[in-house]
Amino acid sequence: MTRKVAIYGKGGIGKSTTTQNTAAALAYFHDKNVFIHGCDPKADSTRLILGGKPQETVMDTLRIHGAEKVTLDKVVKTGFKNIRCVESGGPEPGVGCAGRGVITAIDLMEENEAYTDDLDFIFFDVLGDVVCGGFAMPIRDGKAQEVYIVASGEMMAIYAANNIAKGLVKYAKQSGVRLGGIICNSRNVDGEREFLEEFTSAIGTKMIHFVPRDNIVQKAEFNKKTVTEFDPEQNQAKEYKALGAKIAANEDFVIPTPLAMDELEAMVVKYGMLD
Amino acid sequence: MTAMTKKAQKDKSATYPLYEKLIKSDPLAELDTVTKERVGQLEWYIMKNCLWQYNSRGWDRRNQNAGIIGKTAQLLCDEEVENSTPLDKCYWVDAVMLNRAYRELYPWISEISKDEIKSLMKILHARMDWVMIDGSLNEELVVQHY
Amino acid sequence: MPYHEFDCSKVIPERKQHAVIKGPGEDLTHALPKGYLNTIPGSISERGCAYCGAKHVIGTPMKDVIHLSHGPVGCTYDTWQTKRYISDNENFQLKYTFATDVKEKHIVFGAEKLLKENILEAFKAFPDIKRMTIYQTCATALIGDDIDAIAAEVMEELPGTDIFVCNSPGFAGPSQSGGHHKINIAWVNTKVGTVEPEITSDYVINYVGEYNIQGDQEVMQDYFKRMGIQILSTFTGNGKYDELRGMHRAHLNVLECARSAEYICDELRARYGIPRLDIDGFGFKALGDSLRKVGMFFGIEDRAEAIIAEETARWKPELDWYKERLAGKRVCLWPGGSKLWHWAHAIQEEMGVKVVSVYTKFGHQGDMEKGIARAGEGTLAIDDPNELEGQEALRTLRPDVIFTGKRPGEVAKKMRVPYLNAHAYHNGPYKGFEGWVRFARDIYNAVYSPIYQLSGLDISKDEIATDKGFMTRRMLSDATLPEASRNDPMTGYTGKYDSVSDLRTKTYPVFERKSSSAAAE
Amino acid sequence: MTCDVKVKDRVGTINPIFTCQPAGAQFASIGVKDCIGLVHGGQGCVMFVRLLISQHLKESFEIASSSLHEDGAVFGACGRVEEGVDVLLSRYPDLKVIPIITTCSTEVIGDDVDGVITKLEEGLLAEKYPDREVHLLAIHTPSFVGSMISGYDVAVRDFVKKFAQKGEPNGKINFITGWVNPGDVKELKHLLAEMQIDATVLFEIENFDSPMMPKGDEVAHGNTTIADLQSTGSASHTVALNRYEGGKAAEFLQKKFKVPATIGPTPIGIRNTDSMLKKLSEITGKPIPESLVRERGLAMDAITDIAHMFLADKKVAIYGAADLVIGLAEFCLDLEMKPVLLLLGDDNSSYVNDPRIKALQENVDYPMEIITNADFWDLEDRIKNHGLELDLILGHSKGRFISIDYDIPMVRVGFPTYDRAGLYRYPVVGYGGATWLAEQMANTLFTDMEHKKNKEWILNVW
Repeated sequence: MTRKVAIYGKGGIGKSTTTQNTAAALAYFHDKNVFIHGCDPKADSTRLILGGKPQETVMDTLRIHGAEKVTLDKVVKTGFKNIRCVESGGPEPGVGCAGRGVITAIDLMEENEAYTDDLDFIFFDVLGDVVCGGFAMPIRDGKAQEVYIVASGEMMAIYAANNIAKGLVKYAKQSGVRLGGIICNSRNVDGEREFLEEFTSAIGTKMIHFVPRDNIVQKAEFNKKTVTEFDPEQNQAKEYKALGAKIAANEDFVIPTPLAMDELEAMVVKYGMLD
Repeated sequence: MTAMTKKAQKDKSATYPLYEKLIKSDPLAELDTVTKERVGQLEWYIMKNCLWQYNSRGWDRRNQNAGIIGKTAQLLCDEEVENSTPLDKCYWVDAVMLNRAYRELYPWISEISKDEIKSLMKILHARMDWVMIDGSLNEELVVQHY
Repeated sequence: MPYHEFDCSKVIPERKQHAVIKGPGEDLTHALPKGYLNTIPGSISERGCAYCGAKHVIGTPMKDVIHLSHGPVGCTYDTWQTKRYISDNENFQLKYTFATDVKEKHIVFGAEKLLKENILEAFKAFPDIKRMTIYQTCATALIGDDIDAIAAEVMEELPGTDIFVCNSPGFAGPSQSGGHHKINIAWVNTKVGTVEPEITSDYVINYVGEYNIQGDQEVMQDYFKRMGIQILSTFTGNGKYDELRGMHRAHLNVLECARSAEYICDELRARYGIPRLDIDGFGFKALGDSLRKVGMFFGIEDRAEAIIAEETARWKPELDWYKERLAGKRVCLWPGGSKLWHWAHAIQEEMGVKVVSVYTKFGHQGDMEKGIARAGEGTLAIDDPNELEGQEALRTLRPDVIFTGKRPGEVAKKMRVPYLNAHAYHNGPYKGFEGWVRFARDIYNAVYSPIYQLSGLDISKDEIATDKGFMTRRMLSDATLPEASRNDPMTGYTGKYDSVSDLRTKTYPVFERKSSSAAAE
Repeated sequence: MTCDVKVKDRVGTINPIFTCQPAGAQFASIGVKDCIGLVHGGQGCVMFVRLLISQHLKESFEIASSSLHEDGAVFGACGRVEEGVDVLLSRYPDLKVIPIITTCSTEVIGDDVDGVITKLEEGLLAEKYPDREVHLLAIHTPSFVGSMISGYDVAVRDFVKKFAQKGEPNGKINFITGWVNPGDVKELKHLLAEMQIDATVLFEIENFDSPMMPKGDEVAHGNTTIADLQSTGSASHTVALNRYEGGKAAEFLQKKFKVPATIGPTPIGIRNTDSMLKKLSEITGKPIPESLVRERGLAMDAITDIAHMFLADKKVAIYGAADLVIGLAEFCLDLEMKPVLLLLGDDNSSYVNDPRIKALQENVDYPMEIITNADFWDLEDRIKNHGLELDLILGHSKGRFISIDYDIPMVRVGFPTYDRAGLYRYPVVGYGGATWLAEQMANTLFTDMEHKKNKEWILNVW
């Protein structure tokens, strides 16, 4: 049975990196069959898996050839460890409607039956915050059932995580989507682990894994690879292996209880991160 | 051709004044039946046949009522009426129509004194302000833009 | 407050405040329904959207213009060829409509490039047309295309062209009225004052709020021309784009349909000091008074009187013929906006019918004020009646005829109530002296149609008169009239089927001009 | 090859031939009994479509709007769907089916209609209407995709998808008519009856030609019931007459319930009606009865009077729905006429691969143009600026001014035909339809000959 996972998080927090490294680890260490659907108009959710191979996005194909020309062989590329990748794509900033692009791309993938039953994991890597209906698409009916939020000890990352939790609550009832936990992508700020542990338990979930900061990630990225592919013996690869294992084994999925602004601010103050 | 390229007068729609509530209750309420009767007739004609009292904002209705009913009163009393500006002229035009109709429909007007006419018209003015503005249920009268 | 609660609307209590029955001795401070509020979802209202209000109702009657809607094709198609605003230039505005045909890819990536190509294509297809209006729709409003920027760009590239942009997406407001409002303000903000018109008379007016339904504008224009008055522009029926850019030079705004049209008049009053005079083209008295007022304003009342005398002599007898035969007939009035008050009193006074209800589809409280004031006691007034309320009212009021739109007309038909098209007319125009008789004729023909008599007969149980091969309207309408009336040689309306086209080739008297300085005041 | 298939070479639309998807879904929805569609979008999307359909049928019917206003467009308008469903249920006691039909605005803001339906089923319906049979379904018809034709196709499929169940084989066939008139449904049901075939007809809109009764209590409505829709899953076969108006539903039933599907032919003209009957006979094993042989004979007799004498070589332009246009063109060829221009009014890219179009390309021996994604300017521009000469136009009322301004006779056919009386009552399908069409075309040409004094004396003897 396929697990459909949506990864949310503040822009620039390292969603795509985390998603791809986790996916690679799941495929390499745990022998899982994985599919990544990038839902960010920037279309940078799959380059590490594809070794930088350019990928024609779903929306570009639709724009140039028309919807009925969008076929799997055109838009789905296979990379490291047979991880299948698709990018929704979308407009330049400031024009059109990126949210609509996400909706359309996922509809088209479903029409084309891209999400086959033999998959163990489908990851939806979704742009930053839930800004409009379109970006909630991956957590709607029949789409992702579990969500992981990538965060760090930085104030804005926590605000974003809290907002995403709010968006999730809205859909939890109708679509059955649940929060699987928060992934801490460490920024090496003081009290980060404690802060996240308090925050996660406050919103009724857990920090599923603390991914320490390690320059090897950037180095691998420079080589257009995930850490696992670049050098599986690296500690960081083990971290992602562990994260993958935890996600695979994860069983407590919750409807989060996002914090009110004042509660959140109190917590921020407590950890002295008001600068 | 220069006219073609001339830009439109781009000032945004003006903001218009709110208005004071002047009339606190129906001015007809306490009056004797004859006066009621007569003001009622004058009002009836306006409400059935005129449009000037319906301008869409309260402050505007206030001006219309004052302008037209005021000038009508002057005409009914055979006084000189100021109509030099285009706006005055519009009030005057409606006043003339009203004056004619009143004299034709309500013979009693020619039988009462000028002072009586003046006070009747004052009550009519208050009544129109009440019905159209101060006692009105129209919630758009206070909107300040168009 | 004499609210009227419909059985069918008990479950949506907020509707209760939208219907009133004016009781004895009550005035507007007692009886006025709420109006122009958000529609209740699923109530099956008759309201349209702000896009159609701007593009379809107000914008499109402009006759020398390419009307382009920026959005999917449906908005354009659906509103195309559903109105009867004609023009004296072969009805270009009725025949041609333009859609940018926005598709999925444009929604996602933006449709500005598409819009520009469209504008160029349209001007290319119609090289003689140099003017264009562009209307935003829901879809392009949501993706935030900058239509004004594209329009400006094209005007740079194609000298001699001029483009007006109206940003009034379908969701902008509770009803089409939102769009009426937006386009009025947009026009005065962006176009008025950009052309200096030629003044050819001492007496210059803008004729505002007249949309030339079946020729209304041309009928009124005939009277003004006969008075030697120059109509600088008509907003917007049979109107020219550039004439409307010169509105700021008129001496007087003559205002017919007061609602959104009122806004542009009041802005013209505030910005250019042009006063507004509200007139009324429906009904002999109202029309006569209107012409007198305009004449009086310019000091040429005698010219008005001459027309009134001539027209009244020609048409009044025919109107009275109908009045005698329509006496007491019960009428439901369900127009869109202005006809509500233009008709409410006049048809009772001059046609003898009884108005039993006044509805407004998209009007504001200010519109309903006039309708209620002008209608009699006990009249049911409904703001935005929905499907079930309309039917319930028909069942309880049992009118002889209803004036409404085409589709509600079909509902009435099944309930055996004849309908007249209140928006587009049956056989109009209805404005002007002759038009008013045409209106009475249409009511008479509807009410006394032998077919409606027959449709009530249940042949399975009712008495069937086997001695009759036919009935005429006259046999039905005169049955209870006195001998003299029954033998009246007159047979009602004697005008032509087309009462408008001849006006277009008519010649008018030339009046001596005073010095132009005197004219302005 | 003398027959080209082209796509309109302009990006924009000058006088559209089609409207958008929600209109198609709305037309489908009125065919279902105890059903009121709730269109999720601006009010115009309903008001004008109701007007359009009622102009065509000269009838009224209910379709509701969620009345999207400014706030909803920004903050999401699912709440208005919830309220709308409640208001409808509370005021229409017989209402059972509410399709929620999306539009461009609500698809752009991304309202989660499917999610709202789940929410309503677990909330409102369970709590407020526990003892009432209510079915909600989402029909996604963004206006910026396809056209009213694809909208109809999608809606038919979604109705079937919502209700179809696998039960005991009921021995019936599903008979999907496509976007037709009450008169067509009547004719088709007559043919089925003559063949003694028990069929579920989608949709039963015959009743939209409804009487005005002395009591004044008649209401026109569709007659396809929930049971009919449920039974489609247990049918022995599905026949979808129109490839682009019902084909999706047939394919769905084949895929999901293994109900074999036959798509086409659009039974316009003698030949297409023959092959429809043949296929029905093969599917059901029922013979084609003598009565239909005679009925066909009547048509042959009538058409023989006019075809080679009057209709032969007349140049025709046809526009509208692909299935209709192709069917009419095929019939015109049998009548010795020359369809020279076919305008298919949407951007469906699969038209070019339609075997019927391929057949035209391979066999016509005179210049023929087929334009897809066409608008009326494709027709008018050819007449006005490129010397296209026509004897006749076949199409719906929105093209009326081309016929009027260029003085080309026109037979109204398709949807909508509001500028002629009662056309919804007459079939264009079957033998009856073939006769009616041929005679309409002939009489229209006769009137034109007389109006133009063009050999009008020829009819002195006939």
